[in-house]
Amino acid sequence: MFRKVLIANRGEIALRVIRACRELGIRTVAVYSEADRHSTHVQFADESVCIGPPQATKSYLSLPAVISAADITRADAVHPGYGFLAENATFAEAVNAHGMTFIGPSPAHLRQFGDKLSAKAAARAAGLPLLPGSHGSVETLDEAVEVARAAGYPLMLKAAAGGGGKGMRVVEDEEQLKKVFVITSTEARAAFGSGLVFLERLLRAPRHVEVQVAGDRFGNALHVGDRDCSMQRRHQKIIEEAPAPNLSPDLRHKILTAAARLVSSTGYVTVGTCEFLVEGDEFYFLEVNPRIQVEHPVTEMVTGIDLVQLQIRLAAGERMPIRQDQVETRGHAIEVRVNAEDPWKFTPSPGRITGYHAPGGPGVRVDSAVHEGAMVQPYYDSLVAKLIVHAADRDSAIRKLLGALDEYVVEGIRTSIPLQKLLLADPAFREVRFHTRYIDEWLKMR
Amino acid sequence: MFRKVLIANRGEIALRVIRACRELGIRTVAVYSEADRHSTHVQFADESVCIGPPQATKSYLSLPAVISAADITRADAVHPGYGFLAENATFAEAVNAHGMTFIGPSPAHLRQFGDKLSAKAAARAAGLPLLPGSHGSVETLDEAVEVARAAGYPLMLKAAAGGGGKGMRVVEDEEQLKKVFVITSTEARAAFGSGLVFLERLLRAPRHVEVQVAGDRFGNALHVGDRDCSMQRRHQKIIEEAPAPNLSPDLRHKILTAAARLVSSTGYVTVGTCEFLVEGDEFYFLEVNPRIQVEHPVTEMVTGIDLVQLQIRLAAGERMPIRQDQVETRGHAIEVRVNAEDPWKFTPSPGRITGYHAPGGPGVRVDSAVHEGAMVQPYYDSLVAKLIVHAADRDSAIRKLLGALDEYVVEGIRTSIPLQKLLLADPAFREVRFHTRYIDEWLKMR
Amino acid sequence: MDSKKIDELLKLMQRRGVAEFTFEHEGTVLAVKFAGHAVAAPQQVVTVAAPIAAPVAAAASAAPARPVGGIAIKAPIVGTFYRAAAPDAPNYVNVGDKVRKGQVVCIVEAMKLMNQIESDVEGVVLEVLVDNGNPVQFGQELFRLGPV
Amino acid sequence: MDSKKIDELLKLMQRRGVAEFTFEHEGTVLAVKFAGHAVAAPQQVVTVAAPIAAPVAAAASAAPARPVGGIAIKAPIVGTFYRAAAPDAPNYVNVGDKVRKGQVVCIVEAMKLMNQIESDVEGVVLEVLVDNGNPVQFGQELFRLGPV
Repeated sequence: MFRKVLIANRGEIALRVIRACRELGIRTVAVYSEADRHSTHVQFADESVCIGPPQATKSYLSLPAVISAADITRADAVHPGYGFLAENATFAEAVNAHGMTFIGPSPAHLRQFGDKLSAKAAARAAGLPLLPGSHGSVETLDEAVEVARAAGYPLMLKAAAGGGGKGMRVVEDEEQLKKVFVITSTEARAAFGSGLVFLERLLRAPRHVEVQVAGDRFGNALHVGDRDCSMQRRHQKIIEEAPAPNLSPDLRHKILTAAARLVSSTGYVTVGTCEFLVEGDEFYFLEVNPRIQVEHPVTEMVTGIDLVQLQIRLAAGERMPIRQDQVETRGHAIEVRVNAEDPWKFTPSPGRITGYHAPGGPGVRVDSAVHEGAMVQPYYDSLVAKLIVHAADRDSAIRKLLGALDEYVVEGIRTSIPLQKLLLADPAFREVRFHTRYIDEWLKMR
Repeated sequence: MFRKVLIANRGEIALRVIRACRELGIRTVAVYSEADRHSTHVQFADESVCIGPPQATKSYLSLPAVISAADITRADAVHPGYGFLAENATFAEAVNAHGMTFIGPSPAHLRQFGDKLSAKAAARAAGLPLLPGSHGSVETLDEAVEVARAAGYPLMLKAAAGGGGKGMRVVEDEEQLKKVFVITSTEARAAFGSGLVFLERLLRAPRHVEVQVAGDRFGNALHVGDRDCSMQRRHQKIIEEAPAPNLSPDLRHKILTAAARLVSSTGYVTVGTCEFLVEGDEFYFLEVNPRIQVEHPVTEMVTGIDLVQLQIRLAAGERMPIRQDQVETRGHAIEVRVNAEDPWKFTPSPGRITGYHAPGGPGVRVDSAVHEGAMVQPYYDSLVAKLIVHAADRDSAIRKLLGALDEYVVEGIRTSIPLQKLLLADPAFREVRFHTRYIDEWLKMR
Repeated sequence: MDSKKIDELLKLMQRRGVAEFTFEHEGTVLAVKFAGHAVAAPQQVVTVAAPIAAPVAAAASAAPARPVGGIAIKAPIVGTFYRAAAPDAPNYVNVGDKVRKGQVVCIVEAMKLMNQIESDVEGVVLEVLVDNGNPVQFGQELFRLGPV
Repeated sequence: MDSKKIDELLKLMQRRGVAEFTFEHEGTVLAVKFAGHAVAAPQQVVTVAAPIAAPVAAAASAAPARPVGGIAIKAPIVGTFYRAAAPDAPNYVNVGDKVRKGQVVCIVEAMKLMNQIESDVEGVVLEVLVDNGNPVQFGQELFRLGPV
């Protein structure tokens, strides 16, 4: 097991990793930008190193700064959290080249799953269902037209190197495809450095269902249950839950085993997430997130498995400590992301937190890195805290979460809490009549 | 189910009951003394009523004030929490007489278990093992000497109406018994209004093991697992855990079923605790606590059962919602009580909390009623918060708890946290080599 | 921040007519209030109490601090407020009445008991603050009395 | 934020008739209330950061703000500090040496790369604040320079 882990991140996830390390008896090194000098992750780590000015590109995203900090503190492993350098294969390589362990998959797997086309190729090879479409880049308009006729409209035209909803266009018919093909490719080249585009059938009202997976170096692969993250605004997840509600046992079983099969067939090591779109009784592979995810706590709550500790142990070369039949889910968990933003306009709302009271009691978990007097910096993402609840069933969990949000007091900045309260009370959410574009449509209707 | 519950308490337990009611869809009424006007339980209840000045005798302990507050707010049930009026049979009767439900056992059960002698009689009738001794009051010194010879020395001479370590004397031999018999009885009459005393064998190094029990109005009785609360200072519990570690499966089974048998044979309704002393392979009935206890969360964490919701449902006349074979424990939970007191001298340390950061993350639960800027009043008990952790096994839980205590920042007042950190790190605690007098002896050795 | 720097800052602030200021830089905090300025809220210049402005519960009947002037007679117990001994009896007191110390001014019913509430002050009734039959909390103002 | 900048801010605020203000920039906070203004309930004039005095982590090498006077040359990157180009080479600079702008004063090794650090100021070396071969954080003071 590692002796000392450097955490190349900030905020709640840095604190989450510190907590996991502490329980495993591993010392921790926090890195911080000048703006984060007084941050919680700096206070609770065993050591800390200032790595640069407030701008993320010169601190948390600076490969030499992070590697060098690990060097001088003699860390033997680096945990990247999520975001920042978490999926950067070059960074993972540099960590390894300096004799340290990257707590995540291999650089090869980061590359494989970082590229949409090679990810889909791997999924197809493992027998996972894909959305009808090009299954690879289309070079010419003629080729695109032909693929589109086979797959059927409507379609999505996507930049292979895009992500997070960027570089995508809806194409309703052949006429439109002819209009936008070249411009999409040109834009993709400008934005992402690659003009490769592909075509994929557009689902009108799909749900986003994902599977937590894990693999070790000895070929053991398993799934740790599913999550539903359909409640998204512009492809940003807002509410996440586990297990995914209202899936037939048969469909759930198919999705879970497909995900585990992909881990097994690619030899993926550590934890990750396999994302799917679900419509009716059909499911389609979307992508793999080769990292620990923001929403991992809902899975921890229902399974009792500490995923960050599992990730660290697998990265350290340990054998999978649990068998598939030991993964049991109990009850229902829901997470909301408390963001420092205007709840209606979604503009960031950084500033000092002048009053703070976090909810507590049974089944309530708060993953945060703030407190009264803490400064929410304008330089980084707006996630202030995650509130997760766990109850015997979904209805109880919703009631518990609404109560906990009522107790949650954050003064001095605006937060997304008012929006989340409305969404949780929305009949469509309660009755599981939602899909990935539900919130966007709901916001338009208000 | 009730429509509106008045909570005749304050602090963390009042907030705990508010949370349970909210999940059950019940409105809540907080009562408060003038000192508690800005307290959290007042802020989070649906309604609130000021019932008197700061002194507890004129507010939280005032029967007319509390009943009247329930009256004017048209509450249909009263939850007494623990302490204050929770075990006051006259109060429970008055609640019933005003057409409301007392959320707890019947007044008759409060009386039966409020008196040590009738409690022991009930236990004996149910076939539970008792400590050798008088099994009832001894009237004369001659009778005491005779009983003592049969039971064997050392013995405890106890006031029947005493409690919490008061009105007790250790008697090592017959000579000493003759010296202290009359004075103990006289003191008991002065202190508790009853001079009745009884004799009981003294165990040198017993553990305190208790069983969470529940009963409904239809004769269903069950146990919800055991707890160990041996870590006490002067009979005040400091660290509590579930399940009780290092009990043989056979002994644990005997203790659990004995407790359930007592509930069944007495027709006890709602939740309660049956306390035992354990030494070697023997266990002895101690007493019944006919209320929700401070340490109930450790049982909630390992069983996933919300005991306060269960208590409310059973008081409302519902049938037991779970069967005995559905009560399963998972992992290990430990609770520490964070008191506003000097950790070494145990003198109270009320005042304003000027800095506050509660720990969070997976398996960490905080039941508190404070926040930055909150005032810890000098009028009431010193419990500021309860920190409870849940992990896969006892060692992990201890490590998690130590980490969480490191994260726990309470400024402006002194707390018991430094003492608890030392106790948790103590080899005797880790290796389960402790008993009910362990902390008192440990403190003397320091 | 050495004393030279602090002195510089103090001089600067005084020159500009500052009454109080806080300066924070790299973990150092300096909070200053100059003498001779009647500034309100003297208790905690810094770390404002900021009692959390949470969902403040609607009290059974929130006691409003209506500034009518005069002295108040407050409810010594929780209960239901009655202005008369019985539904058809006359009010104990009305606006304009003179009230002596020890005079019964109303009834607060608690646990079915009719508690006669006596005035602990003397004066003329300026206002009756609670309607007949309404609930009152401990300490809630019932009457306002002015000087005789 | 130096005193010139502060004074400028004060003048500006006064000119615009400001009674109180808070200014926060890259970790520096300045909260000011001017005299002669009957300000109502200064509820949150201040709200000092009050960084929780929690177990402050021992930095890899805490940057001490040793007040030697003069100007500091700070580490522009994280790494290991070397005073010479090689173990047997002479130090780039020693106490008493005159340093020009752009002159190499030390090496900070990061990711096996030897980064020559140039001075961005001119002066005489008063003190070398880090021992050879020790780690340095971003922004840590390496040298103190006095006037030539």
